[in-house]
Amino acid sequence: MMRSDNLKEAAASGAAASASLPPLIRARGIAKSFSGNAVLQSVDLDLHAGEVVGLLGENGAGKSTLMHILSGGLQPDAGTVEMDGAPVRFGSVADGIEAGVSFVHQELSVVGALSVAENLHLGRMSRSRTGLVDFKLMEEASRALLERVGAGHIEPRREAATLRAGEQQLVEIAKAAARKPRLLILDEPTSSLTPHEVGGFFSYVREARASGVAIIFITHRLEEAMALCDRVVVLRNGAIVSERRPAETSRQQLITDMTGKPAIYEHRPRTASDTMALSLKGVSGDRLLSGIDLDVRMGEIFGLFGLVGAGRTELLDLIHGVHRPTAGTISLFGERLSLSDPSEAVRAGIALVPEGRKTAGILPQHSVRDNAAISSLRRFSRGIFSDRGGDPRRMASYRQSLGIRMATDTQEISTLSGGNQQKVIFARALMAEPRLLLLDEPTHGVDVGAKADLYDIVTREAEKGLTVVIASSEVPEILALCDRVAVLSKGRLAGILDRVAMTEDTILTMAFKEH
Amino acid sequence: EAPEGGSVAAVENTKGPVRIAFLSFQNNPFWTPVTEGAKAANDYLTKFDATVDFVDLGDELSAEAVVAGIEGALAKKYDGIVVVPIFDGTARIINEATDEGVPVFNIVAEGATESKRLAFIGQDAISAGQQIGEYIAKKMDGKGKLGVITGYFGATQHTQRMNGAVDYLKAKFPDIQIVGPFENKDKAESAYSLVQDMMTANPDLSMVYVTAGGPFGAAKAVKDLNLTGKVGVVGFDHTPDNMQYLKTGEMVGLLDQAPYQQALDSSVMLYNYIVAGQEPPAKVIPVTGKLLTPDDAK
Amino acid sequence: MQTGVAYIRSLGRYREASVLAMLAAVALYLSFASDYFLEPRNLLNVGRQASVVAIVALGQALVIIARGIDLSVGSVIGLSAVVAAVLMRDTGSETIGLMAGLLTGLACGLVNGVLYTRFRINPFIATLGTLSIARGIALLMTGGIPVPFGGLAEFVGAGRIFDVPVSFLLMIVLAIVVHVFASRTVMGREIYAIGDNPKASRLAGVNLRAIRLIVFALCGLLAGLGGLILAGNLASADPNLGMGYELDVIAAVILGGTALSGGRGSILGVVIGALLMALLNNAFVLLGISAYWQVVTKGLVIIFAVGLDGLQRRGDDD
Amino acid sequence: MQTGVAYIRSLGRYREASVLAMLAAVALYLSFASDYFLEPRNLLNVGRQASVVAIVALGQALVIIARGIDLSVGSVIGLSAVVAAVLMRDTGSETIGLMAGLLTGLACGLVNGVLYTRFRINPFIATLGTLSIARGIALLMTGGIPVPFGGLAEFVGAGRIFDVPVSFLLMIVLAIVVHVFASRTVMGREIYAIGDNPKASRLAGVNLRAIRLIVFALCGLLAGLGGLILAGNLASADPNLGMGYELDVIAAVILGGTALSGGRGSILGVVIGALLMALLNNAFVLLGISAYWQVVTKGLVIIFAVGLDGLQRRGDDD
Ligand SMILES: Nc1ncnc2c1ncn2[C@@H]1O[C@H](COP(=O)(O)OP(=O)(O)OP(=O)(O)O)[C@@H](O)[C@H]1O
Ligand SMILES: Nc1ncnc2c1ncn2[C@@H]1O[C@H](COP(=O)(O)OP(=O)(O)OP(=O)(O)O)[C@@H](O)[C@H]1O
Ligand SMILES: [Mg+2]
Ligand SMILES: [Mg+2]
Repeated sequence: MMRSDNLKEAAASGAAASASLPPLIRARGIAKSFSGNAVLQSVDLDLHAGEVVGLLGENGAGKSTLMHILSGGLQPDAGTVEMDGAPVRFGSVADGIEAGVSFVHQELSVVGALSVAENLHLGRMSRSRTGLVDFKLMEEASRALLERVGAGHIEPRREAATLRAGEQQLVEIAKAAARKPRLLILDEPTSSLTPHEVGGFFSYVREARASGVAIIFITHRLEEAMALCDRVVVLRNGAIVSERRPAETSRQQLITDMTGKPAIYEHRPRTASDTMALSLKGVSGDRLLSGIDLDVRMGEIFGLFGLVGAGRTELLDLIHGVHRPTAGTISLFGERLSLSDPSEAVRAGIALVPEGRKTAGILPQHSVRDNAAISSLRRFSRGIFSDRGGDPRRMASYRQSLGIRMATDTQEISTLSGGNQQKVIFARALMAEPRLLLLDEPTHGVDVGAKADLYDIVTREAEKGLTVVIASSEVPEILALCDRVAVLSKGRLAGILDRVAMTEDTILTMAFKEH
Repeated sequence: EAPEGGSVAAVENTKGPVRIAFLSFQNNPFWTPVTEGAKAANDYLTKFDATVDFVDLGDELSAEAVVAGIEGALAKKYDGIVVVPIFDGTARIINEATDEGVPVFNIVAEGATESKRLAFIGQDAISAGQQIGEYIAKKMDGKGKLGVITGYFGATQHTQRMNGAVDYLKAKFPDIQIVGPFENKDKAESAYSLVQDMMTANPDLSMVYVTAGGPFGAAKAVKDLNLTGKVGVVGFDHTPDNMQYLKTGEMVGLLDQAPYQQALDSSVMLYNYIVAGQEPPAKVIPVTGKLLTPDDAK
Repeated sequence: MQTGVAYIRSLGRYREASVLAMLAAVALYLSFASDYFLEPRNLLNVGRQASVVAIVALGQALVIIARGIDLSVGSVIGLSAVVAAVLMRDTGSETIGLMAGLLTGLACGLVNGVLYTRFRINPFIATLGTLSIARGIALLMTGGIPVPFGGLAEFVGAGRIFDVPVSFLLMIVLAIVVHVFASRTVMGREIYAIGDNPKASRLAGVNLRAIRLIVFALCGLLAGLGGLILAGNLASADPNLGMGYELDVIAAVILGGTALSGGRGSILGVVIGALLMALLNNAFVLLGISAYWQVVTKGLVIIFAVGLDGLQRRGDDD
Repeated sequence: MQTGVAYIRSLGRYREASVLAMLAAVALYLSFASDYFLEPRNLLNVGRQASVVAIVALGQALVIIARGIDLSVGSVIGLSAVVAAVLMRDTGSETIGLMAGLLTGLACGLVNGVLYTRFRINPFIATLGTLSIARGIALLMTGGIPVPFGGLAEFVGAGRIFDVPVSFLLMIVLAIVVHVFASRTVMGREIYAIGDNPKASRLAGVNLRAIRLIVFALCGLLAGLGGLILAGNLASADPNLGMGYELDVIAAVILGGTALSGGRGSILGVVIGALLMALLNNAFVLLGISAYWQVVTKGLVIIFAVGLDGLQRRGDDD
């Protein structure tokens, strides 16, 4: 009784409580390196029950690595972890779970073959008296769990593979919540959530905090960190460089902490050329899209905005030749395109940074260098032979311009941090030197600093004449980059806004028009 | 009178139409004369209002295939069955058929377990092995090294043919040293490699005995090693590829099982039993194989 | 009418539907082409002929769903039968023999499982190794000579209850048990989970090693049982029994709609796959198709059975 | 010294290292245990004996790296040989015969590829189907009777140049060509990519269908060549030639460190895998290992060869 009162107090005023009670987690001197490459230098971190700590840092700063260590997935090279004042050592994830540490991973890891309810109970399914799985009980429990994280609309019986990324994300959060954790680690949980879903998720986090759970929240969206966290910790180069309270700091300050310099991207007005680069007339797809008319001029950065499932990905797929349009025509620089495969698109000068890094982006067993080269093998080949010798040089230049953080370009891409993987996929598309660059949620998981860099690069390329079509769910991204934006709603074109008409309000209103 | 190539004549049919199922495999030239014998029996017995339906059990020899085949024939209500049972483990279904009043005639090879079949006509694998063993001893002058290649370890017929020869030689000719056995899984290419390696390790090898499939591969190896006349191969069956090496001299002995006659005679005897209750002359009708030597090939 | 069509369409979502359709088509054709096909006796024969492949395939299906593969089942069939027969002969006790046979299967499965989970040997290679070793041991134990085998095993392998083959009944019972196991028990669901996403399952606290081990053990056990049935049917335990069975068994599993890449598959489908193959062999005997055409036909039917499904799913993956 | 150890350790990173170590160990043992082993003639024999498996395995490796599998290679060996021999006999032209044999292999590969890419049939099932169909056609063409086969094919299969078997030389050349193809050409790199993540590769501009088709076609072509060599060696084209080869070939590929799940694998490893298996058979004869122990030993060596690697990689995956 006494104890739980204390917890509530701690929740109310984290700092005051920290003096009187040992923190839930006290990490000291945590160091970790991979094959001689130091990722964490000497990290000290305290976490108290009932507080939400934001963990910020550039891609590859070591956030996920630190969390793996706290949860038992990785062993530190040096340093100690204490829980409730007593030293602990988690040999495995199972040990961590046992001790009350739940971890929602950055990379989605639902089991597609199982139902939502089964996913939520994986590893601890309930049995009925017959000894068989009690599906009914599980489904009921699942409904409550999903409701709690604001995902009550997901039917527990659905096969998890059929869920959208955002829904899968929510299922994983619900799964972590179901374990009644004492420490809940959320590694970029909001990256594929809609604003509405983010709202539901926030209220869950607040509720959990009130019940005395310690929460670590990793994100690249600074607004979210400022809104949700009691304390924001910034990790840079494997060490903690600052600890601030959101009320006492600013966005710019955090960015400076993370990157060492303020990251600024200013929209640079351009005069678009008169040449028509891409034009769609009455294009329909076999899923949702119908009758899309668009004209994009050379050198233009053209946005595609819409709510989840509005058909942005489908539209980019049609342009890229992943599927054939069921009606309408697509032309590139005046030439009518009739693509039956993305390979033809790449040959015609179209490159795509796809949505879903893990499923559609990376070649997990390949090196960074090979991953970057795959789209441009034919460009740089001599006869049938591939120019392997030139790969390191090309890689080096993109590594530099995109600021890709890694030990060497021969390491497997799956050992890179999520944001850096995304940059490699970006490098792949640019290396193909396309005329038309299609970007589908391209800055998913990319840190603010790098985002600004990527925007700079896209803008620079556009100034040189590259035409860019970018599908994004982030209005700020659209506002920062695009010369014009087309808003899709339920597979139809709701309207096109130019720079002058573009505001958060107009875009969102248009997107909701038919809803 | 008896049909050409056969030794038994059919009796008059007083019973009405008779249907006989002839169950056999088909995967290498050995089966060709068996098939032809069955066809000849059908042609011959048509005059007596009887048919012999050839039923292929496929190209993979196994007891399960035989059992499934007999089950199928029983379902199709044949009056009698000629079958190549080969394996131990076919006795039960043969007994079942006999108990249902469908007589079964075994040919070519049968398992060791006694069954209620009407009769068996074929070569006893152990004595065939011994017959070859005697020939080998003669060719080797009772001394030297003999390489042994068997089809499948554990295949009864192959093992019996092997042991028939090897046990005889061990008992009678202790100066003959046995190299092996090695398994070639009925493959000629494997026999080829085995002979190559045997010659490496035993340059003084003078004879190779192949108990089952692929003896011509061994012969080809002898030829390619330029050992024709120094090393001889003995094996089974007068198939065209074997015969060719008998002519050129790498193959020095081939034992035949008279498969055509087995197929024909068994069908007629079964017919006689069905229409007239005429029992075959014996429960086991041995076929003494004809041992062909290079002289016969010329 | 509308709903009927919709219902049939909805069936198409199940991968086993296309094989079931093929099974029905072959059966329909046979019922016209042969007067004997529809006789209960013949249908029951088909059931019996499918039973061993189906029983072993049940275990194999679990292994494949868990993203493994077991090539050793054929040899395990032979070894279990031989061990049972030899012990029965030497001890005179049927119980000891049969138990030993089943335990042998289990032991082989455990060895496979340990090689995979402890020594981290790719299951393809590990079971290829045990394929050879188990067969070698069976040969060594018997000197290559089949051992007579009778009693209860013969009843199970060849006996009938009210004209229904015991092995067919056993197959039905086991199929139901394994189906319930796979779809309704915690471990069953975890098998699907580890096949679909081993890493995520491990992170969720599923004991990967234990489940893999158990799955291989079960597969070995069922192969052992298959060996006893097969040898019982033949009343003889041949060390070469079951040789080459692995391909038939795996084919039945995959025909039944189980993905070789793990995580998906139905136990019902496995039985359908095994029945289709047995039906084909039955058709060959009933229709008297020549051996060479049998081989061709078999290939065509396998391709068609799955091709229907593939065409429907056009543009689905990748 | 330090660097030496480090170098050996760094070798351990390659999956084929463990099989190479096993190969070296067996060879070392043999060179003490048998006076004949190190004779050039014997070593060359081993090379020849490995050559057909290795050549066919080169194609199979490409297929497996691209995340496919080709079970039909054994039958394609038989069919190609038969087509070549029959046409050679009937037209009297060696060129026509040999070309036809190679084209048959290519055609079989293309059929497999089309079944996979166009009809979306799982390659395991598709090639299981063509396994049966190709064998059936070979049997139908010949009535089951081997056809004599000589001339150039016999030279390639059984001939020697300066004592070195032609088929061994051919294997070396082809291994180098395929190695260069796989590691240095655009298409080779794309094969690895599609095996690693087909969807990502497709979006990145790799023509999935075309590459899969070509990979199966190449595998068919190499199997066809293997058939000509094998039949040439025996101077006879048997419709049953190559039966069961698929397992040997796939084993060689996987022993050589190629992952069955695609995306990874070395051509060099394939040759090592094939050599290890040929060496084992050679060892049995040279050492005169008793019959049934041969079978057991083979299994043990296979497991050890890969087990070394697995132990070292402990805790690596999942
Ligand atoms: N298994 C591994 N082998 C080698 N390097 C690794 C491994 N895992 C992580 N790294 C490296 O450690 C560094 C930190 O990675 P981590 O995933 O912790 O970054 P992060 O802060 O989570 O970044 P992001 O915001 O992009 O997710 C990266 O440079 C990454 O390449
Ligand atoms: N594989 C698929 N099969 C059938 N329908 C699909 C498939 N993938 C997507 N859809 C549907 O197509 C529609 C358009 O989806 P699309 O992915 O293009 O939307 P989006 O605007 O990119 O949204 P988001 O990427 O945020 O989910 C949606 O209704 C979606 O449910
Ligand atoms: Mg991270
Ligand atoms: Mg999208």
